[in-house]
Amino acid sequence: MSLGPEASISDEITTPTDDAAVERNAGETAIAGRSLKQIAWRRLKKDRVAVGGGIVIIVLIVMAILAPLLIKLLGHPYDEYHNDAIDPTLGLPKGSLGGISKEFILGVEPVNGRDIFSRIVYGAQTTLTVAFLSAFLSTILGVLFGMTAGFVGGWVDSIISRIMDFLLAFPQLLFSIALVSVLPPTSFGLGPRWSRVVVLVIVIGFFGWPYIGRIVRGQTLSLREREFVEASRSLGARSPRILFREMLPNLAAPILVYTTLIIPTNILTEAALSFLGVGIPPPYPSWGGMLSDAVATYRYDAMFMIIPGAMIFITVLAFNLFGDGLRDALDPKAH
Amino acid sequence: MSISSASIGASIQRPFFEVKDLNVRFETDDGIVQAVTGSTFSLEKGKTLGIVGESGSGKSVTSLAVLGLHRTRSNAKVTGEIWLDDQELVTATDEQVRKLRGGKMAMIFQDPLSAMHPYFTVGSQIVEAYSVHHPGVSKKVARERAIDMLARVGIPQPERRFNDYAHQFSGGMRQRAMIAMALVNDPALLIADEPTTALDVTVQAQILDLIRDLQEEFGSAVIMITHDLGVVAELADDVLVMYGGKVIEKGSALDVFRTPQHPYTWGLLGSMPRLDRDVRDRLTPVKGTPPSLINLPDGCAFNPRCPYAGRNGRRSFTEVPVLRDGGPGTGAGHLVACHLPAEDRTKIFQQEVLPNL
Amino acid sequence: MLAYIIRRLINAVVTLIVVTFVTFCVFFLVPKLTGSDPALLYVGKQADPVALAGIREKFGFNDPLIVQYGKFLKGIVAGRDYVTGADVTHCSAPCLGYSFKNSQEVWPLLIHALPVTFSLALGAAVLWVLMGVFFGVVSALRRGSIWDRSAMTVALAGVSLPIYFTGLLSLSIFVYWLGFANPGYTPFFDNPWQWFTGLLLPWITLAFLFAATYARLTRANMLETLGEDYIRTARAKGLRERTVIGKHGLRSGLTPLVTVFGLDLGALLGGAILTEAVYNLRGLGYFALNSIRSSDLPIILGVTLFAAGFIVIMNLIVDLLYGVIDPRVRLG
Amino acid sequence: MAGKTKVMVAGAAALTLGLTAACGGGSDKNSSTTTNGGSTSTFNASTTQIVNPSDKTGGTLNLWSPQAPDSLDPAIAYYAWTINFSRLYSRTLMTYAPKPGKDGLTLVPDLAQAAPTISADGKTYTYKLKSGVKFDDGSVITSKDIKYGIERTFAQDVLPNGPLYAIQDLDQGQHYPGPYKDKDPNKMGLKTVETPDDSTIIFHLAKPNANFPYEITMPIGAPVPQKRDTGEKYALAPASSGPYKFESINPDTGATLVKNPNWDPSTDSVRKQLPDKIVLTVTTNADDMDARLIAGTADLDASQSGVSTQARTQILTNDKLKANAANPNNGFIRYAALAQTVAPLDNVDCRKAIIYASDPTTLQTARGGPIAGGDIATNMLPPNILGSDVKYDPYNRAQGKPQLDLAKQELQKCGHPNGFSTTIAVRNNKPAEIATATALQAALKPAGINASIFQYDGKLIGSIAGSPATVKAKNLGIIIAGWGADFATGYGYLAPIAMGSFIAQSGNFNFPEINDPAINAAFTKGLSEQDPAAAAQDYANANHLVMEGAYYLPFVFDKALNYYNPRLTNVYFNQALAMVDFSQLGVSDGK
Repeated sequence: MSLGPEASISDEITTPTDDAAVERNAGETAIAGRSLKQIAWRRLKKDRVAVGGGIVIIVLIVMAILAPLLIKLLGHPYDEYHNDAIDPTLGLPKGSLGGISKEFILGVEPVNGRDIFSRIVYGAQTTLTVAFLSAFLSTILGVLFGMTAGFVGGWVDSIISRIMDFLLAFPQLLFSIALVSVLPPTSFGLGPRWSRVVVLVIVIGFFGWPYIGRIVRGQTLSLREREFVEASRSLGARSPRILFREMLPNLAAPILVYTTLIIPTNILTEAALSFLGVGIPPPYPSWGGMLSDAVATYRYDAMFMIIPGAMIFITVLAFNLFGDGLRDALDPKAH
Repeated sequence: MSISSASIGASIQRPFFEVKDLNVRFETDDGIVQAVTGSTFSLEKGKTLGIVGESGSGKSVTSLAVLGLHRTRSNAKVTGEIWLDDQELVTATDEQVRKLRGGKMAMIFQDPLSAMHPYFTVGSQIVEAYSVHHPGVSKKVARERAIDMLARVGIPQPERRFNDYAHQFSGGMRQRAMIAMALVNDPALLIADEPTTALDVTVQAQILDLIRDLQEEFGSAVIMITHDLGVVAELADDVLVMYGGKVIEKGSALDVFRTPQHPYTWGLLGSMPRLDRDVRDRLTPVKGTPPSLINLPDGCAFNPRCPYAGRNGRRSFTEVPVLRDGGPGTGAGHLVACHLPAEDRTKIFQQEVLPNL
Repeated sequence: MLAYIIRRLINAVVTLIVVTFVTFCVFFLVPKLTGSDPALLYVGKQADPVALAGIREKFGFNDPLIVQYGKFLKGIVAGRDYVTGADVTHCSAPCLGYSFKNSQEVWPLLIHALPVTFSLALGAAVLWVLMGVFFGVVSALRRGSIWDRSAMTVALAGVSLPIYFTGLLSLSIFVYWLGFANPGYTPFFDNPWQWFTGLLLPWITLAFLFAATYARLTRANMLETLGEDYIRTARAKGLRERTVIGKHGLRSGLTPLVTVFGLDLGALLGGAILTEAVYNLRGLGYFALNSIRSSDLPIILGVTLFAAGFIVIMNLIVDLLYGVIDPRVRLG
Repeated sequence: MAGKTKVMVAGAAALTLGLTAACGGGSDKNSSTTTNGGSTSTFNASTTQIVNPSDKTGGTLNLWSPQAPDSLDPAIAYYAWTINFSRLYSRTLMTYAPKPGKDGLTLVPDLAQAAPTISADGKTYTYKLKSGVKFDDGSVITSKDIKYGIERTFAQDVLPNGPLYAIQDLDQGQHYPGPYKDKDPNKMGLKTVETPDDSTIIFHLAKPNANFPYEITMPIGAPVPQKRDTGEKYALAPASSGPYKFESINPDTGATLVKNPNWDPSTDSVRKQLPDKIVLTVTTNADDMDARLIAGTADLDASQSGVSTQARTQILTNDKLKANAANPNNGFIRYAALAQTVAPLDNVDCRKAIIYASDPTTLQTARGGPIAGGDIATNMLPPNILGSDVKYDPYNRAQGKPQLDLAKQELQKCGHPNGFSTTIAVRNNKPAEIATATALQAALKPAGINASIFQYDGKLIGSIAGSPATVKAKNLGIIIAGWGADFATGYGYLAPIAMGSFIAQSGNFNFPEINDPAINAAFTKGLSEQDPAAAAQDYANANHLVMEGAYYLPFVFDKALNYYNPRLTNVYFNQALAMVDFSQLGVSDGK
């Protein structure tokens, strides 16, 4: 699970290299092809909890995309100070519940009076971008290396497997913090916000690939011995063709599941890095960064801690629910 | 004929083992699985019943129902009657059934590698089976008994093999150990669920011989579940053919093999390799796939695969055939569930099926 | 068996060497690439040229990377002397470097931080294994029941909660609202009761997160195990349900947990960075974070090596243990 | 070369020479009082009087700090609070009088029998030592121990980061490498310091320097016995000449001091030896420390850096607690330097636009608000410095609002009517500085000035913000910083950050690179004045020129809200140390 911040290294999703469920799953896919997709879709639709998760995810994505519009309608620019909303002596928001009012629907930040609602909305942008892109990167790397290792075998397999073992033995969170903290604040010709997003995507994505890689390797190994692969090989198909035309479609289901399940971990990691002060730089908002700021005031302004914390929780939960549902739907053995 | 089905001869004395109108269904998220419907049969001590069918035909579910192994599944529903030596098992308490399991009735499972616990030695698993039904027996006695059983099923150096794990045994040895475990309490009813499927042919023969020898020695009633008619032909006194959760043909082994009545049985016979057949002849497997137990075809469950389904107009597609006497030309107690008229069946079998067998 | 262990140990050492080398490269190269000078980190703001030259000489910053790395490795094995003129600073083996920020050898510094992280990790581990296994097993046995559903809902919430959030919440509730003492570390031998009470909140918070994962994992494993043929066999033998679950089920349902537990514990022993940060516990993770913030390279390297070491060692232990608990696994 | 001043990491070391009574917290009138042992404390009482005067001995003084000492080695100790702390175990030739108010700024003899004899040319300082003063091991303190202590500061390769005053004043081209590389067998090779006998020490300066006595009143002037010197490890076991000696030291977690039996009160008119034990606990948990202070299980925040946000709220909303708190001015100004080497800030009007566009109130709030942050700064001389005038407000900042129209006018004048882009450089380890940077960024936006924030490792300030080449290359137009003088003269405070001769290629603190002949002349004139009042006029003049040049945007005259345990006795704010004087403290309950 990537550098899952102080979470168990192996949730259910990391064990299944030798998990019969996945093997059978892949087998089913191989046989049933399209029909499994339909079955899975039907099952997913019936799984109310997963659908709920999916809806929350869609709402969050829409929220992130429409951020500028939402802010215009319901908030204030995310970096605009509102000194009048702050008690100057204590630096705390005026009014109860962290200054929640018609004007500021989620209240204001202590000290500077910035609109929490707009910071949450813009925070969703960074959080989701980092989570999706890093999951995507992990998947690409994981599939590429995992399939190569499983398909080619031999010394290529041993080297890739060794690298994966090595990366899994690496103190990743520690290393990421250290690495991100020494990197220059702007790079890739982007502003401070998006260049840090790119850095986070690379770091989180890079440390996440061995988890997908191991699964894909295991799947590829077992698929390689299957008849249809043997068949196309005997028909003279070349390796790349076998890999991408024959095997990849059969790996699609597990890859989809694990990519979905790696996203919540990435969200937690991004938030953890921001919490530890190496995430998105101010004044750009991030949920972890807001939580980190809240450390200074949470006894007297609990809302400033609860709102970003709850957002992280809800988002991660939604992805977990959806991911679990997806796995159950694609895994006939679960029933 | 040893068939003493309850439908014939209303004897007051129950057969040693009897199943009446057994229904097993499972509720799953995808729908209700009607695994066994109205299954009825009986068996006497010392006799062997073969249950034949493809996977998913309900034969294994039936045997598990006998052992009460569906009880732990909250989504399983078992109705009907199961009588073992004048004790009814469906309504019996969990504890009553548990005491019978492994004792009076025992089971040999299909794949001994997965059916034996990987983390315990083979010996300890046999000891466990013995001790649970012989409380108060010392470990030493239990161990001797286990080693004795291992020896009797033909495992060389049983003392040493006692401490081995299942994965350290060869396939045949493992199945022997499995049999030793099933027989350790001298069961009166032994259910063997595809005991030879996972084994190669020579070992298959050895295992079957072993079961036959042991049956003679212990005088047990044996239910032999298999999809392999050859095994049945070799061992069984009576045969039960199941399809889609229902018994579709039932009779003495001799009758069923000589004058099979159901098109499905014909198919099974056709797919059976025979030594006396010319190797150049092609086997004719039953076309199509077994039906979904969630969504059985209307009418005769076999109709999608039955080449003769159209001969009765729409009847095969609308009406479920009942199990009844096979009609003229069949032995007593030879029952079949088929809409084809008896004469047609005889004719088709004689003219179309037999020559190809 | 012995050959296996030796081979694994060699492997472990190789892994650790690679870990240090990568870390070493990154932290020596990145400052070069970004145009700053590691020596500056030691002399601080004054940037006195004499001091800079002295520091460079002392640390060997003028040497090529590979020479510097060689000296570092040698220091671990044989100790190391930092020399400027007549002034010699000896750093005895195993020398992980010398933190000039507070004039201390890194190794004893880390060893000093170990009990905190150990107390935190082991205490939490006991809790989370007990809780996770209990809830997981019960949920598996009562699959679909209210109990199962609520336990799994809580567990899913648990894995979705960031620890720095639960940590702050627990502090505001228990410390500031209910008035319990602020968590902190007291050495066990100084005062066992204070040790216990001071770590209770961090334990619970950390354990909650892991227990959630373990409950899910245990439940999944148990469900898979209970569906296995050999469980059916056990029942068919007439074993009591208690024996079936308690002996046959748990034995194979919990065995895979050993791997996960080993890895989790290994990772945690290298520093529970977030938990230590939230509760201000001065363990390895806190140390790491602090040294990263003050760019104290010898300590960063040291902690990375320690952390990797724990993961590698726990991996080895898990594999050896597997050879004992799973008869199918043959070491060699 | 003149005294090098520092940007403090933790607090201020504002050593005030002047006569101004810097009386903090004047704006906070309140009547909250608390009673303890018959005496009463009110908010800020400790800044003007000694609270709970008592000679009661015994008990343990529990000092806590959220930050480890930079070093307990007198050659290195440079944090304001470690300098204060070092007075517990290190004596110097002279030291500050233990008195509240301006009296605390005067130097009184400590190891010396009397004030030094100064030669007519002002270049030679001769001190006579008291006799019979001993180290904790019973050996007598001689003038050679003091010379050795000063020599140690020359060994920058072994003992970096300490004050460099001794090198600047006494090296005089000798390139003395420090005692560790000293060829002299007695390690007494520094030529400019003479020790003709064990009780006499003579310093020869190259030019007159009225600051010199203050410089060696920092711990660099403390005696170090050569036989106990262990180089950089000396910090782990420094010798004691004061009333307390170390029982144990862990640089990261704290230290325990016990009474030094070889300290003779008859030789020390400054310090007290009231508690039996002094425990310094370094915590990582500032919240916990504040909770302990309020609960009374900790006595004082030794770092005196101010309570955390949460405790501030708790104290300010509770009159009882507030009575045991104080927020005196600590001699710091927090500001943004506007680098005139970075276009378009080379144009004075563009710099003025930034000053006008900034929002004094958000900057003040970012620093912590009026009580814990400080008063809105109006110019670049802090109130405790002679020549300062808080009323001098050329940019009308005290009213607290941004002046966008004026900013727009200035932009027009500088040829960027629609604004421009620049970069704000800020240290990444200073949350309050980051907060001010974002506040400034937000305030500049409406004027069309787009500032991006560049965070850098605070430890590298000398090579980033302090390197004119880097400033130019990275376009660091606005540099957030804070400044507190080691000596609170106008020269000591302002010259290092506004005089041309202070511009250095690295470690520069004259961030705007001000090299204005008029300003330089004002400083030179001030340094030569014998009359402090006349000098003050020169510095006021320099201040005016600096402000007119719009090189600095001052944020606040810094304050820190600190709390002390009511059981403490003899609590007072020493203006020279810029914090509560630890050497006088006792505990009233004897625990």
